[in-house]
Amino acid sequence: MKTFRIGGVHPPENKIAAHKPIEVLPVPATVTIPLSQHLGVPAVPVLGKGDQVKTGQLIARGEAFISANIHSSVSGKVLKVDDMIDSSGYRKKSIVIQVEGDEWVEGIDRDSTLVKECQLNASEIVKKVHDLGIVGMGGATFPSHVKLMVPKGKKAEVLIINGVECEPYLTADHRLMLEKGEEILAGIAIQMKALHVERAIIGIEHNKPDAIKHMSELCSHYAGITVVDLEVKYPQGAEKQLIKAAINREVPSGKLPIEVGCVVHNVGTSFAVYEAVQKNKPLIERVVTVVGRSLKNPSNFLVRIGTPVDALVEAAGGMPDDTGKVISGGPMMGKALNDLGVPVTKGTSGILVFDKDESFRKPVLPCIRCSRCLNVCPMGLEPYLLAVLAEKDRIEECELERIMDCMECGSCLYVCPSGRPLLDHIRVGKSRVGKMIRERS
Amino acid sequence: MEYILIIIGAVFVNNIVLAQFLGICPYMGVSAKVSTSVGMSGAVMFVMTLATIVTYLIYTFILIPFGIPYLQTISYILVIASLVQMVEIILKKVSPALYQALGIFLPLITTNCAVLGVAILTIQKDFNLMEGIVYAIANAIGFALAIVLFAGIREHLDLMDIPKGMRGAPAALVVAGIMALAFMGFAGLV
Amino acid sequence: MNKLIISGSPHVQTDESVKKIMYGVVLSLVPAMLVSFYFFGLAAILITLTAVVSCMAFEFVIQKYLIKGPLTILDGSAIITGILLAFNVPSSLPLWMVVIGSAVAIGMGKMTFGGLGKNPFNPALVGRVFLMISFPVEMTNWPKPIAFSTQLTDVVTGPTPLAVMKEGVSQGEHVADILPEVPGYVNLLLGNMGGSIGEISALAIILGGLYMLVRKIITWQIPAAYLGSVVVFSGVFWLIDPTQYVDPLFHLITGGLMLGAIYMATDMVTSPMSHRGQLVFGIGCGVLTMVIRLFGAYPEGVSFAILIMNAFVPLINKGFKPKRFGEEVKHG
Amino acid sequence: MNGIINEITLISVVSLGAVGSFAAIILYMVAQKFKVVEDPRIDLVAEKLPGANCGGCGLAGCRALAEAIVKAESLEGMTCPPGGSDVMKDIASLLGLEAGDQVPMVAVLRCSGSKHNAPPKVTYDGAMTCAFAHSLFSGEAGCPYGCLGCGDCVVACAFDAMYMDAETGLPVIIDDKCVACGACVKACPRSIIEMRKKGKKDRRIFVSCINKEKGGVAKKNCAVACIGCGRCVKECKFDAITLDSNLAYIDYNKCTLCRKCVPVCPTNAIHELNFPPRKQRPEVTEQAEAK
Amino acid sequence: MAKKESSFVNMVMTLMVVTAVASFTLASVYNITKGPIEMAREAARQLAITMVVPDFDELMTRRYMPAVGRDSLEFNYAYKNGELVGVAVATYTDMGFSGRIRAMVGFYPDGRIVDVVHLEHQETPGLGDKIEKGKSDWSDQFRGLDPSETVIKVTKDGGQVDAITAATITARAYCDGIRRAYDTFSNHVLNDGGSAE
Amino acid sequence: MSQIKNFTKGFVKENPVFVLLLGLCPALGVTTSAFNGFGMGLATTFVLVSSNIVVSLIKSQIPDKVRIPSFIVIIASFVTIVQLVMEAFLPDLFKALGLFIPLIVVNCLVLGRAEAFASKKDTLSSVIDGLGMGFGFTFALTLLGAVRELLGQGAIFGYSFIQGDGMLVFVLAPGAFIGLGYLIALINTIKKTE
Ligand SMILES: Cc1cc2nc3c(=O)[nH]c(=O)nc-3n(C[C@H](O)[C@H](O)[C@H](O)COP(=O)(O)O)c2cc1C
Ligand SMILES: Cc1cc2nc3c(=O)[nH]c(=O)nc-3n(C[C@H](O)[C@H](O)[C@H](O)COP(=O)(O)O)c2cc1C
Ligand SMILES: Cc1cc2nc3c(=O)[nH]c(=O)nc-3n(C[C@H](O)[C@H](O)[C@H](O)COP(=O)(O)O)c2cc1C
Ligand SMILES: Cc1cc2nc3c(=O)[nH]c(=O)nc-3n(C[C@H](O)[C@H](O)[C@H](O)CO)c2cc1C
Ligand code: SF4
Ligand code: SF4
Ligand code: SF4
Ligand code: SF4
Ligand code: FES
Repeated sequence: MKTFRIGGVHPPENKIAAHKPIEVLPVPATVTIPLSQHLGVPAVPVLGKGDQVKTGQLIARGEAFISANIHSSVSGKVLKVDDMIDSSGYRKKSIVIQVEGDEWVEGIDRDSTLVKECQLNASEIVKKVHDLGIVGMGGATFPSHVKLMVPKGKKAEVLIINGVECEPYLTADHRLMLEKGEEILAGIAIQMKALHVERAIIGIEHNKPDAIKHMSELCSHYAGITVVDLEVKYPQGAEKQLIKAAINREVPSGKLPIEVGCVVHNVGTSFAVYEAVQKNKPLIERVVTVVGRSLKNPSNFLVRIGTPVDALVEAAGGMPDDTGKVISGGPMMGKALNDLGVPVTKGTSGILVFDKDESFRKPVLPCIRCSRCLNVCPMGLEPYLLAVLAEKDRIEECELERIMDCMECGSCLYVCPSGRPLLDHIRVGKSRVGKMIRERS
Repeated sequence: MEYILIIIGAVFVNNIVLAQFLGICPYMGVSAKVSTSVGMSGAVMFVMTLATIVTYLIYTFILIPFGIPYLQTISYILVIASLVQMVEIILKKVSPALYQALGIFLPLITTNCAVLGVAILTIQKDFNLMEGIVYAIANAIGFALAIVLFAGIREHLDLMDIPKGMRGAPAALVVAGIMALAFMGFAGLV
Repeated sequence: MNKLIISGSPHVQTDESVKKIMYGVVLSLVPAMLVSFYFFGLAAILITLTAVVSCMAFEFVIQKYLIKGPLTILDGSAIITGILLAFNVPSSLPLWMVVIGSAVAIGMGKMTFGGLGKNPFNPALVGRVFLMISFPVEMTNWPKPIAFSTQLTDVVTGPTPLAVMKEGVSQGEHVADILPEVPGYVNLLLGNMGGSIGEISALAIILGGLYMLVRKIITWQIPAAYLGSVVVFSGVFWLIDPTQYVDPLFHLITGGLMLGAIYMATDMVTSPMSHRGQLVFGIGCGVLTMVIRLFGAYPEGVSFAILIMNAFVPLINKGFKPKRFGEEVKHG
Repeated sequence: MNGIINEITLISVVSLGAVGSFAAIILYMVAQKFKVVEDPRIDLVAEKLPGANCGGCGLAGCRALAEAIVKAESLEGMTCPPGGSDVMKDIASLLGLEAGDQVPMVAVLRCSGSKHNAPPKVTYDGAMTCAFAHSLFSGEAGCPYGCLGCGDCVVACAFDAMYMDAETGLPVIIDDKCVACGACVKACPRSIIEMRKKGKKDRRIFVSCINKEKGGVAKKNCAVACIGCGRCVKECKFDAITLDSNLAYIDYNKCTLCRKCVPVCPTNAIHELNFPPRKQRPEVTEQAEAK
Repeated sequence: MAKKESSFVNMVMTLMVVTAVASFTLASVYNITKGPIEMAREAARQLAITMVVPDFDELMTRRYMPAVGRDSLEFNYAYKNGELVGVAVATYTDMGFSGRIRAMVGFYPDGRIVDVVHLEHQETPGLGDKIEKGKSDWSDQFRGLDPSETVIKVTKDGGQVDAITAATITARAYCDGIRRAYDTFSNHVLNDGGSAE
Repeated sequence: MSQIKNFTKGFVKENPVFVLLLGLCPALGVTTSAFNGFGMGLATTFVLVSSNIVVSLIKSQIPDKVRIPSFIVIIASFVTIVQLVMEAFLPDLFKALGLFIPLIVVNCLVLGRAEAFASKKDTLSSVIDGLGMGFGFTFALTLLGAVRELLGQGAIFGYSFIQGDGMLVFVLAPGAFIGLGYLIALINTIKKTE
């Protein structure tokens, strides 16, 4: 079994919904579709209040290079194009659509038959991925077409597919691999074609033996695609760590995977690419794990983008009384929500419902310099130091200590026996250093 | 062997700062950062060695032959002061880079008891010129050791929120005290 | 619905805590404590109790009335300081000196800098060395171990094996002639020798150390580097002249070396952060200990060595950073 | 006198005089030969300083401090322990640093979103730093403009001129201690604190809100939010108030402190400080929190 | 109040004048204090001698090299009514804990020790400084000892002198100094037939 | 500034040792007993006052470039006078203070005051300033000496309170640092509450 070398933690896995097949969640009454669901420039709406839309219709165009198209996930009438509260409580421009029926745009193949062969050439594939608004499903929602275009002078050698799902609780990718393995592999083949690579590696952690077995079996039909069994360790799913674990290459500080000849995509992305290229289907729905220890019916749902979170919680058995925290995403990287009316977006991999007693952080005590944070940091940083430097606003020193290498995995905060809010401070430091660097150039 | 004993004695056992209390002002004043304390140490080494040589010569070739050793203090300080100033002016012109690294500390050293103290001690201990030079360098190393360690600890304390009343000089002095305690362990090495 | 709770990620934390770590150390100290009670009897119990209680009391008073900050005396660190201070003094030490030592350890060594986690020097050692310098007579008066002793006064005293060795060698005797004067190696290992309360039984300390290693309270780097460098250093001299220098094993199991290497040098607050730094720190402690033992005025150098290396910790932390991810660019 | 003045005297005078003049000659020649052109003011400033080179200023000697002062053209953060404040004053007048008549300013808090006015809807449980809270969410009360109450500004104030009021959850500025250094303004991630003219007799009038959301939205989160209704703008005879993105702003250079606008605000968002109590209570609104 | 400018002549003149005036003053003070300083030094020496030899009315000083040691020892022969009553030997040792220890050892003409006082030492206050008469009565144990019978060594080294607690090194050194005095004394005084001449 | 304030500021508010942190070497080096501290303080005061007088008298005659050397010569002369006089009439104290007597010359306090004060102000003010600073220095050294003597030997000004020794550490180097550290902390707190 392989794994990355430096750092890492083992939070309790709690994969409660691992055996729950993906269920289709009914279409809600209204959806709110934010125009900024991806990394990069927000998309620009192409219609206005009162317009009639169909499921799969383009409603906002990603005009910049790093941006993504957005399609309507339902059919109905545009109620408004306005600032709506997003997961942070700030208002962001969104399109609100009142659902009327479920009428799809023509050309989308909703048939579930597997289409393996792909006739398109590389640039046509990229165009398709671009047009249909595919973004990374692994969490960062980076527009996928960008990653499929290898920059001049660089060469991709290996496509690494991220089936690690190292976050506790989350099982969306796991279920997807079990249920849509064929489609994922077809998607991988398409991505390989786009990237002109001969080799693809699917990284799966050892706690999903059924997925490893299933995917390995399917792989035998594809040349160049292999599965690698990875030791369970958070954050193995992080791009750089996965590359290190799978093919033992280290992406240098501040550089992209392509520097070492790699491109990393999530299994969900591969599935989305498959659907886009072979079925013409834009990214309008995704698998979301809804779990919680007190939740009656933890589930994996196939959800239309824009569905409000409370609808998901309702479907999973309703909000338990002693709920303290609702998290969008995993427990290590996810975002605590302060309003359950916010919509599911392209990046929402899970909704976690925490009881009150597991919601509060530990009381904050002084750092005892136990060096645990530094030993678990997968980037080899010194979180305790970064945190004080950031707290004291000593930004130059933060930069010298390579604060920008921090990928916010949260391992340091997880492991600290004193419950220090390390990552909170580091984030502040990062944003200040980032600002300083931008101002410098 | 003689020289090694002088060095060990001056650096560890009778550390100029921690045991002999010389040069406390720069020890407290220029120890906020490790980098500046290193610069200061370099300058001290330079001046201390130079001053010891010159004062030794003055003592043996002027004060003793003329029977006026009681003018030791006044002639030493005069010579040291001019010497430092001269070195500073020359350095500024000849090597601005070196001046940036060391020169800015030079004026601080004129009025530093460590330099005058070592010059006087060299005579008191009946050292010859070579021993005097070794003694001066060893003391400068001792000074460097003490001040660089101390600067490290101060940088560390800077990141801690130590109690208000102890902030600054008090904590620094207590640290120096504990360092002096620890250095007592070297007792008897020579 | 009740109010939702908002915080940044991550939303889960280990159940490891400062308290658990500290009480783990206390637990691991129990074997050594039992051995010391066995050999030094009631006196050892009294001193340990006095030290622990006064350490906690001083911490409480200072936190409550001088710093006026939150009270943390129950986090267990003051208990460790108390136990380790007691472990580092002879069982004949007057109790009022133990109280002074505790006051110095907690007041000067720890609270001066703001309390747990902020002190640059090991508090117990600050207290110990302070006592050593202040009351050299009482601090070098070593009662002979007697099983189940309840005697508090007029105990028979004698030098520690290390002192016997040093005195003998300095008088020009040969090591082989001195060795019969000290207890045999098995006794040394078990703790049947003169010395500070808690340092005598290397075996019990190793046991506690193993427990801490398993519980991941300490890492192996510091003890290994410390003991290793002592073995190498003393071994070299032993090989050069076995008549003047005793063998490494003797150095390993006498004096406070085990206690120092496993409990005092490993205090996370006052030791370097990175593994590489910890190795450097351990080696420094080992070399200094041996320099003092072989060439200094004191027969024992563990406390001084660790304190001196404590002063180096900030520089070590600056110079020996953990290995960064993507530091050296690998090709292929 | 014979015992007191003898050949020793002569030898002493001659040899020390020789050493002294030798030193002087060396100094002179060296000074001539290696003259370095510098800002002449450095010499002037250095002359004012004690010349003890004690390092008390944190710099390497008096000349270094002089250079630093001249280079920075300011005395901020520079002290000289042996010389004391007198010396610094001397230098200030020498360099004409304190010359210009500055309008006395003071920091004001432009938010009244206390726990009472803007009740918290969620509980924040992270590091107590506004910078992070701001990046994480819109605030416990939901107002994306309002004070987060973690006190970054209080920490930034080096003059103990601020404290957090536990009851309201808002910082309080102590006018007398505030020296208008602006550290708090920089520290606040939401730019809530503004540096305003101290005003006649320390009197100030300002809109204590910076929420630019639409009136209804703002009002939902906070009872005393400016809702951009514009009544104060109409009331002001001196064109001191402008309305921009649903928010009124009072220009302190135009404001005559007539306080006519205060009672017309339906949400009590306009604050008056250090005025004598009003003769008759404004009947328009419910009572403002008298604090 | 115009400052003088820093011209060459001004600088040299000023410094010359200042140093000249200073050295003139100092020379005067030196000449005034020279007498008292020597008197004070002499008085200290006298005091030490009177403490370690019986009452005397005449002193004679000689220097002898010891068998071991870098420097010579000062022998003060004390006479009462022309008869030798004792010899005060200013001795030293370099075995001290920190630096040289100097002491004055008084002998009866037959070689017994009258008493010992320290002259100068840098031993640690509170530890080694117990050799001082004022700090402890430790050095009284030498009174009346005859070094030809009693081994002047600390008990640890097989001698008959009790060491100072926790300061064996100093005690050992002090014994070394006394033995140096005695050995030289016995070479030059006892073996010469008991007379100085 | 009134002359009285000028004089008293040296005791606490601008105490050269506790507040300005000047002249720390003698403050640490000679304060093994209250008497030694007192003696050193007086010696320093003498040099301080005398050189302040001379400097303030001749300040206008000194060209800039040789200002510091001239001042140093003046100070060194007074130091040597102290040295000679003390050796003649107080030989025991002279021995106890040892190296630190000649080192008065480089005591930052002395030169600093000569430069900062005496070279700018009239003679009377300079004298008062010198006296104030000198007494403040003496006060600090005596206090520190008393504390160290009390804790280290159980005595004050040589009068013993206890049998045997005190805490030796206070007689030795570490005690000097520690004692001064906590004294400064104490003074800081007192100053703040005033
Ligand atoms: C500013 C920026 C530029 C990027 N440019 C590229 C690119 O040119 N090619 C590519 O394959 N990936 C690119 N990426 C994608 C990253 O390699 C990575 O896949 C993405 O940030 C999501 O990864 P994560 O979830 O590990 O953070 C870029 C990312 C960022 C933030
Ligand atoms: C700490 C951390 C943990 C991550 N864990 C996972 C994971 O478990 N599964 C996953 O697919 N992506 C994970 N990612 C995101 C990947 O780094 C990377 O963005 C993604 O695999 C790229 O694929 P995509 O662009 O198709 O999403 C993680 C990122 C970080 C920073
Ligand atoms: C700072 C310090 C000062 C010491 N001063 C002396 C001293 O002046 N004289 C002395 O004999 N021993 C002194 N010692 C103690 C010696 O190091 C040594 O331990 C002692 O002399 C052994 O003697 P003992 O066998 O009587 O205990 C000092 C130790 C230290 C740490
Ligand atoms: C492994 C370990 C070793 C410790 N060793 C010491 C010690 O030697 N001395 C001490 O005072 N406290 C020790 N402590 C307790 C605590 O860390 C110490 O009091 C801090 O230095 C106080 O800030 C130890 C704690 C741990 C976990
Ligand atoms: S959050 Fe950043 S600093 Fe903390 S462990 Fe992860 S990468 Fe390291
Ligand atoms: S894990 Fe926590 S207590 Fe340990 S060093 Fe890091 S911040 Fe400090
Ligand atoms: S930080 Fe500056 S401007 Fe703000 S309150 Fe304090 S003194 Fe006033
Ligand atoms: S005013 Fe700004 S900095 Fe101050 S507490 Fe409020 S949000 Fe934080
Ligand atoms: S008194 Fe300032 S360096 Fe010694």
